[in-house]
Amino acid sequence: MPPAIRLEAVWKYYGDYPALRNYTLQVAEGDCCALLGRNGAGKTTLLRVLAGLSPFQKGDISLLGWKPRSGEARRNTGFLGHGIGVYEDLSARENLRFFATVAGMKQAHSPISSWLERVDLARVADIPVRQYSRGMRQRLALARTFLASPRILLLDEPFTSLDDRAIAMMGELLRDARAGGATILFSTHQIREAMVIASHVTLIEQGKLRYSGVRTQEMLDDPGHLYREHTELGGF
Amino acid sequence: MNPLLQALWVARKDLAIEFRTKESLNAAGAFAVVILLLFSFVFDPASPEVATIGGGLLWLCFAFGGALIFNRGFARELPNECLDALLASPVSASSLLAGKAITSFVLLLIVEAVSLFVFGFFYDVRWWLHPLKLFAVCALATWGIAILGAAFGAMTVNLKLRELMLPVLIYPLLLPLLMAAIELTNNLLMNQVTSDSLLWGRVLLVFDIVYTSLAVALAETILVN
Amino acid sequence: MREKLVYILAIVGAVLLAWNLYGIFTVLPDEAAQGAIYRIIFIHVPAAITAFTGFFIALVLSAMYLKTGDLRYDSAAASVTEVSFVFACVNVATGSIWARIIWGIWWTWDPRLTSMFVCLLIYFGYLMLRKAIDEPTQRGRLSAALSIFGFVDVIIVWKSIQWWRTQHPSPVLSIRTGGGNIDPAMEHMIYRDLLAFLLIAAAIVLVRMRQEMIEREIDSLRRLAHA
Amino acid sequence: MDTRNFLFMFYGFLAAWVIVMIYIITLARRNSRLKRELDDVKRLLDVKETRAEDRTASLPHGRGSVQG
Repeated sequence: MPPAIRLEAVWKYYGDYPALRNYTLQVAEGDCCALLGRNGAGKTTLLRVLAGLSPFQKGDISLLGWKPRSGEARRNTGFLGHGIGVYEDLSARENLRFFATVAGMKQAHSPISSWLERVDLARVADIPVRQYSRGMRQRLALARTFLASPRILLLDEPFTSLDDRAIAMMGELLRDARAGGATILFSTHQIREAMVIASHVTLIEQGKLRYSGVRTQEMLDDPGHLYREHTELGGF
Repeated sequence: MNPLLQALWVARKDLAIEFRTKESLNAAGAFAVVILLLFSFVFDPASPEVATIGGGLLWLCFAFGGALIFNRGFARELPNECLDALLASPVSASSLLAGKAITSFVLLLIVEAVSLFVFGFFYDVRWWLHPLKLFAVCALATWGIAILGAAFGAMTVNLKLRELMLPVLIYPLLLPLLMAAIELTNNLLMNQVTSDSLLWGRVLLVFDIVYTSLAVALAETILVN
Repeated sequence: MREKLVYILAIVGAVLLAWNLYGIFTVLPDEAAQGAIYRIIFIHVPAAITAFTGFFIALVLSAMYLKTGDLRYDSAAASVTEVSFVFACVNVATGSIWARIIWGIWWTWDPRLTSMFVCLLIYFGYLMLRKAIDEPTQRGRLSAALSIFGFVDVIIVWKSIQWWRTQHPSPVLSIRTGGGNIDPAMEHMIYRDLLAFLLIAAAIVLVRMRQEMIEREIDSLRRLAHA
Repeated sequence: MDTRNFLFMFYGFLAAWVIVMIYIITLARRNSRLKRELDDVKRLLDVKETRAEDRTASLPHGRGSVQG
C-alpha cells in the first residue's frame, strides 16, 4: 500500500534560509505519527506546507497521491492550526454549516447535529461563538476539523492549551479516526502524551530529519531517550 | 463544488457576519455622509454647478467609503486564524477572493444607495432621471472597486501597516475606473448622454474584465505564501 | 567579474552621454519655435523609454519569479523597478520644466500627464510594499503580483497620446508615426541618448541587485541567529 | 545657438542630473548600512556559536541533559 503522506527530499526556504532541509518522510495509511522537535525546529512549517498554506521550493510531496494545495488534497485533509479557525460572530451550527457546505458536503444537517452532540455543544449550538468559554471553542474547533471525515489529519500542537476534558475528547476522536482508516500527523512538544497516542514518531531539528520510525516501548518508558540519541545538542 | 457557488457561500457568510455586527457598513456609510456634508462648505450647494461636479463628489465618497469596507474584508478572517482554516479547506483561493469581492460589492452598493439619497436631499440634484443607466454605471464601477479591493485587501492582510498600505496601493490603480465613473455620472446628472459616454462605459467594462481576470489568476499567489 | 561589468557599463554609458551632450549643444540645429529649451527632449524622451523598458522587464522578471520561485528574479525585478522609477521621475521633472516655458504652467491634468503621475504613484507603492514585508519569499510573491497589476497603467500611459487628444505632444518617433514628425538628426540623437541611459541604468541595476543579495543574506543569517 | 529659454533648458538638464545623483547617494548610503548590518549579524552568530560550544563542552559526554 502506498504511504498516505510522502515527502521526498523537501526543501522549504524563507528567503535564503532553509526551514526544511531535505526532509523525507513516509506515513502509511492508518498510522498516527508524532512530529517532535523544539520550538522553531520547523514543525509548524512542515505542517503548513502539507496543508497547502505555504509553498515549498524543492522536492516532492504527495498526500494520498495528490499534490498539496490541489483540490483533492484539500478535500481529503483536515487541518487544525494554532488558531481555532471558527468565526466569533456565527453560532456553532452556522460555523459548521459553512465549513460543511464549502467542503461540498451534501445533506450536512444530520452530521452537523451529531457532531454537535458528540462535542457536547448541542444545547448551545445557536449561540454566537463569542459567548463560548475556552473549552467550548476548542471542542467546536475539533468538530470543524473532523466534520468532513478527512482521510488525513494535520494537527499543529493539538494538546497545547486544551483543558483536560478536551484532551480526553481529542484522544478519543483520534482513536476513532484511526479506526476509520484516517492517517494522522500531529506536532507536539508534550512528548509523554504524544508517545501514548502515536504509532510512529519523526524527529525534526533545524529543519532536518533526525529520526523517523515506529514508536518503541523504550520511547514510551523513557520519552527523553529519542532526543538524547538523535539530536546534536541533546536534551531539550 | 462549483467555484462560483463557493464564492457565493463565502460572501453569504461574510454578509451574515456583517449584518450582525454592522462594523464596516456603519463606518463606511457614516464616512460617506460626512464627506458629503464637508463638501457643502467647499462650494455653494445651491448653485447649479453642483450637477457638473456631483459625479466627482459622489465617487470620492464611494471610493473612501470602499476603503473602510475592504480593509475589513480579509481582516475579518484574522481572529482565530480563520484565513488558514479557509485556505486549507476545499475553497479555492480565487473563490475566496471572489467571495470577498462580492461581499464588498453588496456592502458598497448599500452605502452608495444611502449616499445618493443624502446627496439628492442636501444638494437638490435630481439623480433619478436615468435610474437604470445610473445603476449600471454604479454596478460596473463598484465591481471594479470591489475586485481590486479584495485583491489588495488579501495582499496587505498580514502587514503591520495594513490600513495605511491599502489606500496607497489601491487608489492609483483605481484612477482610470474612477475617472470613467465620474464622467458617466456627471453626464447622467446633467441629463446629457453623449457619444463620449459610450467610450467611458467601455473603459469601465474593460477595467472590470482585465482586473477581474488578473485577480482570479493571481489569487493563489497573493493568498498562499 | 560583476564589479568589472558595472564599471564597464558605467564608463561606456558616461562617455557616450558626454559625447551626446557635446553633439546636443554644438552640432544639432536649433528648433524654430521653442528656442534652446527643446533640447530637453533629449533627456525627457530617452528617460521615459528607459523607465518603461524597465517596467516591462520588471513585469517579465516578476512573472519569471512566480513561475520558478527563484529569488534572483525577484531581486532583479525589484532593482529594475527602482531604477526605472528614478528615470520616470527624471522624465516628469524635465517634462514639467519644459511645460513651464512652452505651456506657461508646470502641470496640466491631461490623460498623458495624469496617467504618468499615477504610474509614479503605483511604483512608489511597489517600493513601499517591499519595505513593509520582511519575509523575502512573501515579499517576492506579493510585489510580483503588484508589478503585474500595475503594468496595466504603463500601457495606458504609453497609449494615451494616441487614444485621447492630449495637450502633451503626439508621438514623434518614426517607429510610432511612420516618420516625418522629427528631423532625422534629432531622432538619431534621441536613440543615442537612450543607449547611454540604458547602459547607465544597467550599471545601477547591477549595483542594486548586489544590495538585494546582501539583504537576503542578512535576513537568512538573522533567522539562523534566532533559530 | 539660439539662446531663448536657455536658463530653463539648463534647469532641465540640472534636474535630471540632480535626481540621478540623489539616487546614487542613497545607494551608496544603503551600501554602507548593509555592510554594517551584515557585520552585526555575523557577530551575533559568532557569539551564539561560542555559547553553544561552551554549553556542550561543560556537559558530560558532550550532550545536554534531559528536562522534558
